[in-house]
Amino acid sequence: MKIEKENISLSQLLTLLINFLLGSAIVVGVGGDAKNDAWLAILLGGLIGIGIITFFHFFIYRFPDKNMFQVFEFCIGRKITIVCTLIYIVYYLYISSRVIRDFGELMATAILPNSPIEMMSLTFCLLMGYILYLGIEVLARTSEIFTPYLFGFFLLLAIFLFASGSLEFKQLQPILGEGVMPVIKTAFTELAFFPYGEMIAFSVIYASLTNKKYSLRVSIVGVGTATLILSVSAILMIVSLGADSVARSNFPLLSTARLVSIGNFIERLDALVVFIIMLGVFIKGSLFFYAGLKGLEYIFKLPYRYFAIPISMIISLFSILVSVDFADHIQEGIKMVPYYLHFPFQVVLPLILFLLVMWKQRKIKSKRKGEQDGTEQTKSSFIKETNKN
Amino acid sequence: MVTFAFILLVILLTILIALFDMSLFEFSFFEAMKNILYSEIAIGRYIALFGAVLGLISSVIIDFRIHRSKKESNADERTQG
Amino acid sequence: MAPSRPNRRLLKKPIKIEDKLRNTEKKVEEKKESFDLTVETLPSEVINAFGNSADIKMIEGIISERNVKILFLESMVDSTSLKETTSKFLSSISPIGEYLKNIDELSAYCKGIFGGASYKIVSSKDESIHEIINGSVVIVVEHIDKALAVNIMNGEKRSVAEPTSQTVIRGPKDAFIESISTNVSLIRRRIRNKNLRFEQYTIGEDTQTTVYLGFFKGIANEAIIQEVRNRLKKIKVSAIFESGNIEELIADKTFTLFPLALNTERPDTVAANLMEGKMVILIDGTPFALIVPAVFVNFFESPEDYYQSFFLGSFLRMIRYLSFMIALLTPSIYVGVLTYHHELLPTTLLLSVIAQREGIPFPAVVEVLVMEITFEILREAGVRMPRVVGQMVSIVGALVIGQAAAEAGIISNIMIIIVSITAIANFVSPIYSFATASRLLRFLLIFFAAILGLYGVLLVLVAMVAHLAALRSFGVPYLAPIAPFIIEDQKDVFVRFPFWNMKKRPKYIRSESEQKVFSASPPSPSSMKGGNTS
Amino acid sequence: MRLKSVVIVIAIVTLLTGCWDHREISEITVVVGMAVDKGDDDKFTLTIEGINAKELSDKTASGFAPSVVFSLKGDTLAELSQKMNIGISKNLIFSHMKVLVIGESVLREGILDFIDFLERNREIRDDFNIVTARHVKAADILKVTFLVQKSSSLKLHTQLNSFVESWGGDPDIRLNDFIQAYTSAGKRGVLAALTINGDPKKGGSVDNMKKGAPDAMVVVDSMAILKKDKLLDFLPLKDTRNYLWLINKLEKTVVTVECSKNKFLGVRIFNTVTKSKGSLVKGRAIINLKIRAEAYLDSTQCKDDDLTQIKTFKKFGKLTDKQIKKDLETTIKKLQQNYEADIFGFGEILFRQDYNNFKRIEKQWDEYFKEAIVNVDVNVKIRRSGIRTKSPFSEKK
Repeated sequence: MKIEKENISLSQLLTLLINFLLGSAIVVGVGGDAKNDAWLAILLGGLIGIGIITFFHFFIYRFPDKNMFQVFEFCIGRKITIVCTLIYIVYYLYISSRVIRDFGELMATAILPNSPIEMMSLTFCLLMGYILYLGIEVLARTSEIFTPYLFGFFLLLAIFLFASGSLEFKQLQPILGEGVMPVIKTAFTELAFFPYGEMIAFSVIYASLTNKKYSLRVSIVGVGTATLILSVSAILMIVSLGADSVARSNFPLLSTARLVSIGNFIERLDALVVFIIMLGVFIKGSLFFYAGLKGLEYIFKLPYRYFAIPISMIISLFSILVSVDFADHIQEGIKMVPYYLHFPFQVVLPLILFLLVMWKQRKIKSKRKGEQDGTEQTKSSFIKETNKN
Repeated sequence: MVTFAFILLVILLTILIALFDMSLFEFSFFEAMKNILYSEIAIGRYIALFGAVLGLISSVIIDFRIHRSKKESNADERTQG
Repeated sequence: MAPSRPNRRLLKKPIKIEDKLRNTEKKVEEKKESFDLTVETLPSEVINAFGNSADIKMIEGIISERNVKILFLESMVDSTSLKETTSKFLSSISPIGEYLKNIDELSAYCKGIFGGASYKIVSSKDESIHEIINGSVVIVVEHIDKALAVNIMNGEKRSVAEPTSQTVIRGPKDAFIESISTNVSLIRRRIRNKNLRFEQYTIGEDTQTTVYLGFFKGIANEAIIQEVRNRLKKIKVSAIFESGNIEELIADKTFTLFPLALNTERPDTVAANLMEGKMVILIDGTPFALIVPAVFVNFFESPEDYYQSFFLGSFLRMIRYLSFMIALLTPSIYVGVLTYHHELLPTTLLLSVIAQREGIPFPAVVEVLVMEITFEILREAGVRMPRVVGQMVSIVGALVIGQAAAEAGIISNIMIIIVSITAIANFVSPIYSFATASRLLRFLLIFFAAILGLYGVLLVLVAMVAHLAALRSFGVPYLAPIAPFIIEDQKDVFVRFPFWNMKKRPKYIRSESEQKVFSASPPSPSSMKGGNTS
Repeated sequence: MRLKSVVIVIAIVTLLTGCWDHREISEITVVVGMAVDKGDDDKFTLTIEGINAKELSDKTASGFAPSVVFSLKGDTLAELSQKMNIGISKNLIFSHMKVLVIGESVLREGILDFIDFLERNREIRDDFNIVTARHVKAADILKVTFLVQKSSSLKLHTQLNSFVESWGGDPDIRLNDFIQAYTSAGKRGVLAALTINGDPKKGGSVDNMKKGAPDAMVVVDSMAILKKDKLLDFLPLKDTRNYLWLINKLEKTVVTVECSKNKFLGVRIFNTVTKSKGSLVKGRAIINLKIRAEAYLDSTQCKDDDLTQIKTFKKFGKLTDKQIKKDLETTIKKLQQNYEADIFGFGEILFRQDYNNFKRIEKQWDEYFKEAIVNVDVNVKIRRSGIRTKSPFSEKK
């Protein structure tokens, strides 16, 4: 079956990256362990994120038209890759379910308390399924359209908070009261995995990128922008609520938005904020979903669109089953997911892949060298060779 | 194929969640499964079930369609050849 | 080099045409043997073919002792020119006698009589029927095996009038009419360039409607032109009457509420779009032309944007986007907020809304639906009603909606505000067909707002945007300059930049020549001074 | 085809299921005020004020009571708030609550655990005033009607906000401030205290709002200071203003300054900022407060001073500085010596600016506060003096 090539432009990649990183990170808030210095931790995390995305480009430059699974195949053959892919699909779908659950919890807590969360997740996943049935291009364009609104609303929120006088910048002090260690610890143990490590899902997106020349630059800008927004929102939360209150909030941004009150007219923005958050969650959930679909496409050699609707129902189902209650959900997110899922899938496997690629390419290179009597191989011809495979 | 993928993924994800529940709640495997299966109550249960059935049905339909289109394209090739 | 080229072309082309003619003539000669086209047989055969229809007429006469029969459809020919033609032909005093031996002589003779009128030699029954249908008189002369068809189709058409559905305050006031040739001339008069081409298609197996595909060679993208050609050729239907028929048959997707082709009755819009690199499809018998490919933002552009100051143009354009959103969202947000999200309203507003809705028997959804549907009925009645009683509708409507219902306590006053602002906002759309999208989607949104509150509204909105993003109009993404985002095209999307700044044609149309403004300097005092002295 | 099926599925899903959060606007009563008193046997008595919207709007009003005040006893506010329909017809929504009145008795005993309900609840948000009732029951505060804004809670909300803006008589405490004060080691909470002038019984009737001089009125009485969640004492209104000034929240006020014996200046402060610095030096907290303000001269009784002269402005400015400094220091002294309650958040200043030192003494901050050296530096700039120069009664011509 012929699998069609889809195109994603650089600007679309940028918006996807930003939405993806904001996604559920802004729902539950990140870097809370660093208390007052969460924003610093996020900035540091952003540096890690830039490192991750640069590491990705190692693969992207070598295998411009291949997604992660195909690179695996290049190294270890199709049979073992299918197993790896299957595990990855489970990972992606599980994370996607968690993202949807995050949002569902937010909705059920803040907006529609009496409606069953199943309803929210079902409608949400149907929409995701519909959009991915239309294709990743459509998702990218949708994200492109909504991103300006996202920015606009964040800006407005900041302005409104400022105007309603709920900001007390002194709450940021003491900066680094406990020293740098909590910041570094938060950045490396928490933020490196969530949200930055989750960019592993982009390993299937880059293959569809039209203009790979500037992709590194654009990616870095994307990660940087998202980091800035996250950091600014962390600052907003701290200076409006206070670090203590942020730590006690399930959804800090929501609590922050509740503070807005200007002249008895512009107030009660929390419902609106939820809907803005929804866009980010939507993109993030869909991207994990898409990564899973791409894996299925690889295994079954069928266009991924066929899987969109059934698998969306799986996500809907498991976003509900994933945890019994909110505490379970949070505990799982803190205790289990980073160690048993994020670490192996974001760090171990990609690193193994990296070593394999190095080894394999060296092997090819030496083979070549043997054939051509030690003539110098230029890098470009070498890449071409690998592409052919 | 789609149906197969659907069922396979449901099973794999259930196992994953069960494993997590086992270590979090210190359940045995069967307790964990029970926990998953009985966590939904009243209307939520029906909606969840509805979603799952919907997914299953749609995957069967899609499979059927793929099958049919394959058959047709095969037939076309034969007539052409 | 340069001057010699066009000459060569001019030379070449006629030759080719003549070749073609010769070829056809050869074919015709072959056919001739089977068909005997004589004064005796042809008229009766033709009349039979028309089933002795009431309007098929025949005039008999004699010139130079030969029988002449003139066949025509009374309904299709112009009576004055018919009289002129026949009288000239029949009462000719010139020495015909020996001359009229064959068709060449006949046509040479006719050249003298009819001067400029277009005539054609026909050599078979079917051909003559075709000519008669298209408003010709067919003249058969004894002893000549071919007939002569002179086109004197009647000029029964209304004169060019002001546009009725797309009016402007400043700008040309002419509009297309039902005659395709007049329409072409209206366009041609605006673009006096040999590169403006029209290709003719006859669509409709039974109606034989003439359809023109117009484009500006060298600006319009060849691939898209070819695509339009192919789609036009593919159409195999019995009847075509209006541009809407064609639109549905050539659109990329019909299961959508959004129009994928721009329809207009303004020649200036057509001309401007042709110069942007788009194509126009003209259909005989309708004053509406189709412009393809059309993208989402085109439906928010009015020709007047370009005739007025660009500040005003930009402002009006933003007003249009705003009113699209208002028309689409107001009722559903009203329902969502009133039934799900009371906390979004400021206290005083909430209290006043509660006070107003006190004692109203219906839930908000029902209220909205009833009012929206009432309004749609009123609107439909207003359009269909005879002009004379049209005033009644507005009076009755205003009374029913405005006063009686509110006073009777069936609906709240705030509801009237919602319905009227929605209605008014809906009328802002410069292209009428686009308003259907917001008109219909509104009901879907109300439905979801009633079920899931604002969350439902947002779900539908995201789905709508995704649907829009998936649409294409002749291969051009429907949301083109916005998503995929094209930064160069933003000069003419939400705002209109001044002309000297819009140097390039929109990229999304993939025009063959992008440059639009050649001298790029903004008008400044010094340049004006220079202009004055020179 | 696929799209169609999706549409159908969505339609089925949505049609088969109900609308859980659907609440028609004509089926709700907006709660604008809440009062918590001590229950007799139970923990609390919750009183709510629900609006009768029809009476608030002039067009539809027909002279009935603008709101309904209803009380219920129980142990958790969560249950009580949903149980109100024992007597009230429509569903209650709490999202538009404007005032929370805490009864004096509750405040004295410190059973403020119901605050958790308010913070946790999604409907209730952080834009209502928290006040306490002095001498009267909290429920009575909600019962007193008023001429202009008929609902007591709406009136109180506006009244308190105006009071903050005009003079600075309300500490303007919101839920978040209250909780922050409770959780912070270096800060004590305060609340505005209201009381009723007149007869609470008469104030509850519709007749009360028909009178130009009502039988009963709710007035801002004083400021309650808390230690953790217990009421310590009430401070007079003047201290409220000083409190606001010290924590840099004062918007506007008028200061009366003695310019010569029994002659006073009215100085309107319209733009003021307080900068605070703190550190721990040799086991003593040193707080430096720098107050800068702009002012109008609103009135002068010292008729001989010529307001066209620079030196007069300078002199008045100096006098004002001194007066304010004296006032503020008195308030600080009072709290240091009588109450040992750091309502000004000096501890928080130390926490932010001298984190490591403060961390050690966090637990004993109250004692350190008592000993703290607070330097207040006031600098008021009188900018202009109204639309006249000299006083009409000036003797110098």
